[in-house]
Amino acid sequence: MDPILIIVFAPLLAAIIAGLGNKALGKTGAKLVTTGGLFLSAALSWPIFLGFLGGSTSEYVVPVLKWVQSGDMTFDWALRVDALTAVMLVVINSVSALVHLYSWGYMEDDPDQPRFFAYLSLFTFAMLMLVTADNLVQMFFGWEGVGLASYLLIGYYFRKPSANAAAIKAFVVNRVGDLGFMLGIFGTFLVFNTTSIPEILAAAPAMSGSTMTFLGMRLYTMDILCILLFIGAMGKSAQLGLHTWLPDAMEGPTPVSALIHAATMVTAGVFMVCRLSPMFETAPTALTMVTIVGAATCFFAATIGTTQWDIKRVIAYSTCSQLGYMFFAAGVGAYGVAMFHLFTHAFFKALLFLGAGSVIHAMHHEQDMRYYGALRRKIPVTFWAMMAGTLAITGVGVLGVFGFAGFYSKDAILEAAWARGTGVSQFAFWAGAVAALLTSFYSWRLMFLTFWGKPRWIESEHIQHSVHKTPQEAGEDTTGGYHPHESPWVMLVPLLVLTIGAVFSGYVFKYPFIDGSSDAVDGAFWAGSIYFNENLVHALHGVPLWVKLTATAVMLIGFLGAYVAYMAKPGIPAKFVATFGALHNFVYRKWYFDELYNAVFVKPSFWLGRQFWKLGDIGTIDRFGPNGVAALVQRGSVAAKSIQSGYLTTYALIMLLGLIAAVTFVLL
Amino acid sequence: MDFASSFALVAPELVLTAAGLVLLLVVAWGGDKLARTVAIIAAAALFAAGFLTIPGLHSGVDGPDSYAFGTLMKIDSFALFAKALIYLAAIGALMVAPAFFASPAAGKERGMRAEYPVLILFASLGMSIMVSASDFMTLYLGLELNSLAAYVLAAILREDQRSAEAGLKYFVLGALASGILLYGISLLYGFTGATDFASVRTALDGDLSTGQLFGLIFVMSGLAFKISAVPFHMWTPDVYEGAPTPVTAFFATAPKVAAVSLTARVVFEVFGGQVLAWQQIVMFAALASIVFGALGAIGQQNLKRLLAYSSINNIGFILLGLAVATADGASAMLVYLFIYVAMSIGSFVALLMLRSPDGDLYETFADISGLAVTRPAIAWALLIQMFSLAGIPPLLGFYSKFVVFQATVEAGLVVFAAIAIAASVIGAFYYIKFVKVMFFDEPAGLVTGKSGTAHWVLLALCAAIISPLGYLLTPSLTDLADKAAAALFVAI
Amino acid sequence: MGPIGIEHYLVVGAILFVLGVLGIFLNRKNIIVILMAVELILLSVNINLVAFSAFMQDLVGQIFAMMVLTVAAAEAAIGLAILVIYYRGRGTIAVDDVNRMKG
Amino acid sequence: MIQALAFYLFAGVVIASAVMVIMSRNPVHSVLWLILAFFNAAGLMVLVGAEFIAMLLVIVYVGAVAVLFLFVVMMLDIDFAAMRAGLVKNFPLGIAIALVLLAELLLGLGAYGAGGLELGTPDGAAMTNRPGVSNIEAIGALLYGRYIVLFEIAGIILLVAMIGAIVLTYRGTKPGSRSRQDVGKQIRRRPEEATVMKNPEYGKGVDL
Amino acid sequence: MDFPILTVMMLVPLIGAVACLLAAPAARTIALGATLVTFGLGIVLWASYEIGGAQWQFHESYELVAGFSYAVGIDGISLMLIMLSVFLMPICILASWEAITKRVGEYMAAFLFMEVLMIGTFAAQDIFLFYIFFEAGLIPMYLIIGVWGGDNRIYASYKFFLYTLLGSVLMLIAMFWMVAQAGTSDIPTLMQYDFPPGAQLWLFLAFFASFAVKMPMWPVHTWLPDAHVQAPTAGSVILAGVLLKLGGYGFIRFSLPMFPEASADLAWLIFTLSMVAVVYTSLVALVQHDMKKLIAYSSVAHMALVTAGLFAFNVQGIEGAMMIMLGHGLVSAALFLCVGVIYDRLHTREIDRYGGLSINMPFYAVFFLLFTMAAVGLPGTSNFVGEFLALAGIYQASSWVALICTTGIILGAGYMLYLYRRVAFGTQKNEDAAAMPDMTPREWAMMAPIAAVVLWMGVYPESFLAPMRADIAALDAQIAAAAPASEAQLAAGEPRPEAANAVEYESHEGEGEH
Repeated sequence: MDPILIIVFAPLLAAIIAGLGNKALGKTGAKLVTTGGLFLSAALSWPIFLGFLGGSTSEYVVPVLKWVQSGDMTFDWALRVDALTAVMLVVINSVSALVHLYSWGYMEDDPDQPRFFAYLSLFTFAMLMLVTADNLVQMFFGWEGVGLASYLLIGYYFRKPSANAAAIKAFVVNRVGDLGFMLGIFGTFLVFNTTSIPEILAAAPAMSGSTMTFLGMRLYTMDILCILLFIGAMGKSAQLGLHTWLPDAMEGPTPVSALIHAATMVTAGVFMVCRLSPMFETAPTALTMVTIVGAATCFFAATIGTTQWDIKRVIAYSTCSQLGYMFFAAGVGAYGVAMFHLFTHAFFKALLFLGAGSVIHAMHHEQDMRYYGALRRKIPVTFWAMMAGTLAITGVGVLGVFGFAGFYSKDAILEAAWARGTGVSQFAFWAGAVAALLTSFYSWRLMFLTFWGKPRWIESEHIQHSVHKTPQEAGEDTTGGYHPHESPWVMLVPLLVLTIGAVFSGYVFKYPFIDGSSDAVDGAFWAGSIYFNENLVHALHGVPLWVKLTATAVMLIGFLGAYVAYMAKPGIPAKFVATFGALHNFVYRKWYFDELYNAVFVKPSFWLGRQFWKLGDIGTIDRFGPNGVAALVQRGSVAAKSIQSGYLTTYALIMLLGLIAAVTFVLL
Repeated sequence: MDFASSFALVAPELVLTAAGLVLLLVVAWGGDKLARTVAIIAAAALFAAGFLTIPGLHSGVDGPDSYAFGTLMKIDSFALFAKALIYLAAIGALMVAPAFFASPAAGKERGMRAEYPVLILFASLGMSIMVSASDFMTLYLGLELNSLAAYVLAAILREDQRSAEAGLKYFVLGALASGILLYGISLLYGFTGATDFASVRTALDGDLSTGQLFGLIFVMSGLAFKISAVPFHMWTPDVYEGAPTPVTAFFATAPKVAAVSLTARVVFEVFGGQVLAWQQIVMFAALASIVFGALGAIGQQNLKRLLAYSSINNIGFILLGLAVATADGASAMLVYLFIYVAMSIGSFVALLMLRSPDGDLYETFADISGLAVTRPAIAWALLIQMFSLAGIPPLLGFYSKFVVFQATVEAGLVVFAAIAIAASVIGAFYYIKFVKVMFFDEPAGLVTGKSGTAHWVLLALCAAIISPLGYLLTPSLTDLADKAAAALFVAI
Repeated sequence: MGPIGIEHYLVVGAILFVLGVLGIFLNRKNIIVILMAVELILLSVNINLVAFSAFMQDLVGQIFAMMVLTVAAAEAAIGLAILVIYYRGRGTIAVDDVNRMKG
Repeated sequence: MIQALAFYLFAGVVIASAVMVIMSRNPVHSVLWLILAFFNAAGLMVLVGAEFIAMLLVIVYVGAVAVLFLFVVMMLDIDFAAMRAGLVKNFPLGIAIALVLLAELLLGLGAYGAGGLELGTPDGAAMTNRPGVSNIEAIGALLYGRYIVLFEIAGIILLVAMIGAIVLTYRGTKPGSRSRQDVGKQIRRRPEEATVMKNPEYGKGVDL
Repeated sequence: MDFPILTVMMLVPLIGAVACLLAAPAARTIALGATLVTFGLGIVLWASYEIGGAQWQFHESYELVAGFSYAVGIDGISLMLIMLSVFLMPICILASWEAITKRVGEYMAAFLFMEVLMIGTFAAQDIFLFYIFFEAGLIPMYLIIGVWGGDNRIYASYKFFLYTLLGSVLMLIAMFWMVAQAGTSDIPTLMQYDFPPGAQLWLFLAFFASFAVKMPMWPVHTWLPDAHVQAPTAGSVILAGVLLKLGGYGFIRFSLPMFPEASADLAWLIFTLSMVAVVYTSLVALVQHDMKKLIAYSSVAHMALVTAGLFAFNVQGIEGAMMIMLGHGLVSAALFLCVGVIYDRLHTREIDRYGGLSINMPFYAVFFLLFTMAAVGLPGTSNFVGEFLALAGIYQASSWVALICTTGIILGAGYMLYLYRRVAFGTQKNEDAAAMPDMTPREWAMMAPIAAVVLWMGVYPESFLAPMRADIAALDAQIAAAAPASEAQLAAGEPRPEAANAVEYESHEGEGEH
């Protein structure tokens, strides 16, 4: 049996066992099965990845089962393994395995653990199906599968109305993207008569000059298709416009955020663009759109991140922003770089989330950073892990010596954007640079608020519940007598493992990912699984020094800003808010996207639904249709009966009328 | 004139006449005590007469061989088909009568009048003559023989005011109608110089003169009264409601068959060359009957009255078959008639079985509420009848509409067929109301009386014919109807 | 006054027929008059038949008229009998009262 | 000329009395007007040479039917004063319709005068004026020959009418009712059963 | 095959029905037995159906009736729909096991009659026989709604009966015309007959009147919510599961092959109605307070995809439509069962009365979730395959239609998840609801088979597609000539010489580490 089968289906099997076994299996059983399955998958994934890294493995496809054959439209269940997949495999399985393990501790007190672990494993399975897809439909299967798992996990605390709302929102907003994805698949099938990814990629260049009609517009075929597919990617990867679900998704348990909403699922869009990169390369307009959307998201999300108080939301917006980086990297043609950032990001963002989870765990499920402070010494391991993550995400490093993971990947993205040399890519570069500044600012803001300063714990209702005191009762003691505890080892071990990734993954893997191999610039690592723009990589390495230093510079500025505002002169944020209330509110309220969508889509939908129902169905169709006809018949019946008066004379008269009518009819 | 062959041809009528006269004597001496016996003998006579129709029916008699008494009567397979049906219906009306007349519904004078079977016999005789008439004089006399007996039958519960009123209305309007008919016949006689169908037809060839046209219209109008087609239907609901239920059952079946057959014979054998002159009028009457019958029935509380409107509605479909003016149409009409008779008898028998323990009859919707719980067998039988009347497959009522509409469409009258079938949906409304009351509503628990074997036998028989099993009959039924219809068109 | 032709008789017949019909549906007083109006209609038919018979020199019309006469007598008998029982039940023969059943 | 005069006289009276039949308030008068109408109609028939039918009309209608009507009118004992109601609700409509019918009939039949209508041509099997055969004889021959069946049927119709009339109106006699005559009983009766001798005291009367 | 299996499949429930009427106390067992036997026969039927064999198999024909013949036989399309019917029937009986307490014998008999008629409709090879079976279903369904329905059952049953009757009578007239024209009432022959294009329009409209009501298409859909709401659970199951499919089956069997030109000419009409239906009814579903009404409206939206798919005039569209019909047949049936399960406990369908059922009824919540997700069209479930194929087919015809119809997947997710959230999630607002026990073994027996088939159909739809493939290919070939041109109008052009992000290679001196 091919290891890929085990890798993909072990989580499914585990999910089924844990899910159906549920109570019968017991907590420990379910946890063991799922975590075991994931570690098995992870263990099997690394050799594959390393095989590609070493050039010893080449791509192959393992057919599983016939799926659909309808006329020319054929797609089967099959597992495709190539370099791109291998990268995703290690990311998914490693992070997932660690998150499983972490959840042992984090979900300790939860009564429904089998369900939780089943969901997690189910998610992993769907994600694996997505990345191993050999055709667009199977990718869509995984795509929707992760959507389902995400829905379930966001709504895991199903008693909470906010969690339920967030779950539905995540699913529905994703569906908007899916609409694009589906139309993209349909269009692709229409054009290429196949849904097989390799076949499409092979045929795409020949179609680059063709045009077709879409919604009455005559456009380049490949632009239409790629834009449609990209809309799908936007939904899943929470890009500007379809991003609103991601922050709300933080309603889910924190390990979920780490796995799904940081490391894996949200990167599916990036993965898809990279997977279809040869196709996107035939569609300049679509790529321009990718670049702009990516850059805009990257900036936009970063701004919001600077104002949020919820620790998980900050990280969520950070994720959103980082995904923007990946997209515009892809948009300018640096797919390898995009994948590299995806790879490193998975480690440090998962680390940050799990760290945040550890903090939350320590703080009795308080998520508001305003009630943290001074946790550095209380939970040192977490602190250091978070520190590593922060260093990684802000891209700390010294050019040519060593840098944390983000240093390599993010810098490469900015360089690629610069090197691409078009107006759009320039825009992306500058947007990315500003976003990097903001990233540094909000990341350090998070660190300072959480780990430095004075404890502000007693303000938190959660803590109040825990210590049974009000702030007044606590008086001077702002800790309220609460003692945060470091998390158990099952939680810390994953943190530490991820820390290693956050620290070293950039340094170790920069050559294969960016240059394609460690020695020569030939894309050997990618082996054709993505479009490898060799010239761009050359250009990327040849950008001016100031470009290379820009990232580091803005990072430092951001750090200083955060230090000044939250350590040196803590009054500044309040003053800033007082001065620029409107601007702050605009950013704090997430640019009013939720309100806008609520007013434009949600409310009108319900309003329209009610109108259609009351005025349409009941008021018009039923009234004039069945009920109207029935009333008409009833009226006719009354008339007919009133003629039937019972009087002989009337009867005779009517008979005569009939006679005369007939006579008149034949005479005329 | 070869009386021997003529008598052979009218053997059924002779049987009826003889039986009628003999029974009259029996009645005169025996009085009402013998009513039941008389009824049984009358039924036997009808059965015998019916039996006598079988050979001719099967061999498909038509053409010159079928004339009796010169050109006065024509006993072809068409006439025989109608006769057989009439006799069967009459037997049905006899079978259910004793129980009815013994019930309190019959008023102060309980018990069946011994004259009832005799009158039924003579009415049947009249109808027999009607359907085999091939001369306007025979037609008129047959019609009147039937009508006079029918007037008396309608009013036979003389203590019952409704019965008397029914008789009165029936009589007055019937007399008016036969006046109209006669006036038409007189005009036809004057402007064609003959009263026998064949000669009149020959004389009518070519363009119709105004007088002939008048004659045609008046004759058709007079006949339309008998078949209660709109707008000559006004008497029907009142008479059906007022007449004793067995008589209503009789009215709804046998005279309808006779009148429709007679009309068919007249339009084809007399006016067969002038189809355009009457087709549209008949078509209009058909559609109007369908619509008015349906509209009138909606909102009725009295079941007999509802069934009266239903019969008007059904006549519409029968006339549709007639209006098609083809042999297929005529055959469809006959098939419809057969099925209609079965449905009507079934419904009325079921109605007659709705009794209280002391024999009182029920006839409003409120009374039969929830019948499916209290008397499931009757309810199911009625359900079958009602859905069949509404023309819902797989019941045989669908087949009757099926053949009629098929003939209509095949004749190219698609628009009329579409209108008619759409109007039939209105009719479905009250048939399903029947079902609704019996099955959906809370049981009223009123109907608890027992019914006689005769009722059960009839009900079961009708239900079986109407049920999908009835389709097994259709090949032979269609065969007979085709032969009968062909007989009408032999002259052409 | 020209020679009397068939049309004269027909006109008389037609007028009688219409009068008979009028008698039926304009009457609300009593039913006996309606029965008489029926007789008028039959009379008009008889005049028609006899006139046709005479002008066509064909006896069939007269035979027919005899039949009509016979039937008319029978009809009158039945009609009056029904009227009598109706009267016994209701104590009135006003046409307008004959509407126990309607709708 | 005389013929025309007679026609117009008869026709005029027929129509006038027909109008009176339906307009007269008293049914007894109506019946009498009806009799007059029949007489004049008979006259019309005589004019065209159908004397037997004319005779029948008088005998059957006047002698039987009209008398029957009279009998019933009398028997029912109706308060005619109470029945003097106004015109029918739909009187104008009724009149209008009747006039339309009349107009159409006259229009249609009047066309005969303009040559628009043609009488039919009988097959000649039943000629009226066969030499040496009277109207009655000719009718008899037809009636008992060719149309014998109709004659029989007419007989049955009359029988049915009879049965009908009896069924409806004859109420029979209840057993023990005094109206029933038992001849045997009457004959068997002896004087001693029927009479008693009494000798009453003066002023006391008899106890019966 | 000599054994008249189709007839036997109809006879078994028929005999069962009569037995139920006569032996009312044992009706439940008899009905279950009869339906299971029929289901067993159905499996035999499927197993012995020769894929790739003759188009019409198991043909039987007897001249019993004047005017038309008793002729039955099936192709792959019929086979699948028959399987759907016989599969759902035992489940219906189980669903009614405890819910129906009055007049059980009659109830079971009505259902068994219904089964006979459904099998007959799908198997009929004579156009009039089809009509008889098609129309006869009104009777038992009318009774089921009217006798065992909810409070407003009278209105609903009348509406159902008269609406559908009016729809179908015009079809009968059209059938007469066709048979008169073609000289045969044999469906396979008629399918090959070329009706004059002028007449096709009218014939099409007449058939459309019937099938559109049955589907039901907007705007003649309003009977469905009423009927569903009032019908007992099993009635809803049959209504949604099978009866709605009659319309789609009719389009496939009659409208498309017999009137291809008219179908093509009027495809715009169908598309328009379907688009309106998807958006309109989905939005209406969103605001419903009654669970059954919500699901009923969602059925209308799903059926709109079927019609749009059918009139896309390509294999994907038609196969997709068939798969939606099968999938929806299962899923909507299952959803109604889900409603029934809790209705039996709390006797209300008001969504607001429930909440937090995941807490006390976890297994129920799982099944409900599965079917909700299937209704949403999640890949891996039955509905996805159908919706995906149908939409793919529609896209080939028109991108506008595809776009509008695809919004259905968004709205569908909206209203279904909103429903699920209000029922299964949240807190337990209602004590009675909170006290409801989880599913009984009987309910497991109802749900589990459907769940299994839903997944089976989603993962390995080949089992279901294979029997229909040849028939749909034949249909597609037949109508291909009339198919309207694709709106996409793909036009080839000179390919671009280089990739979009091609950059000139410039050798930089300072190239090196970063």
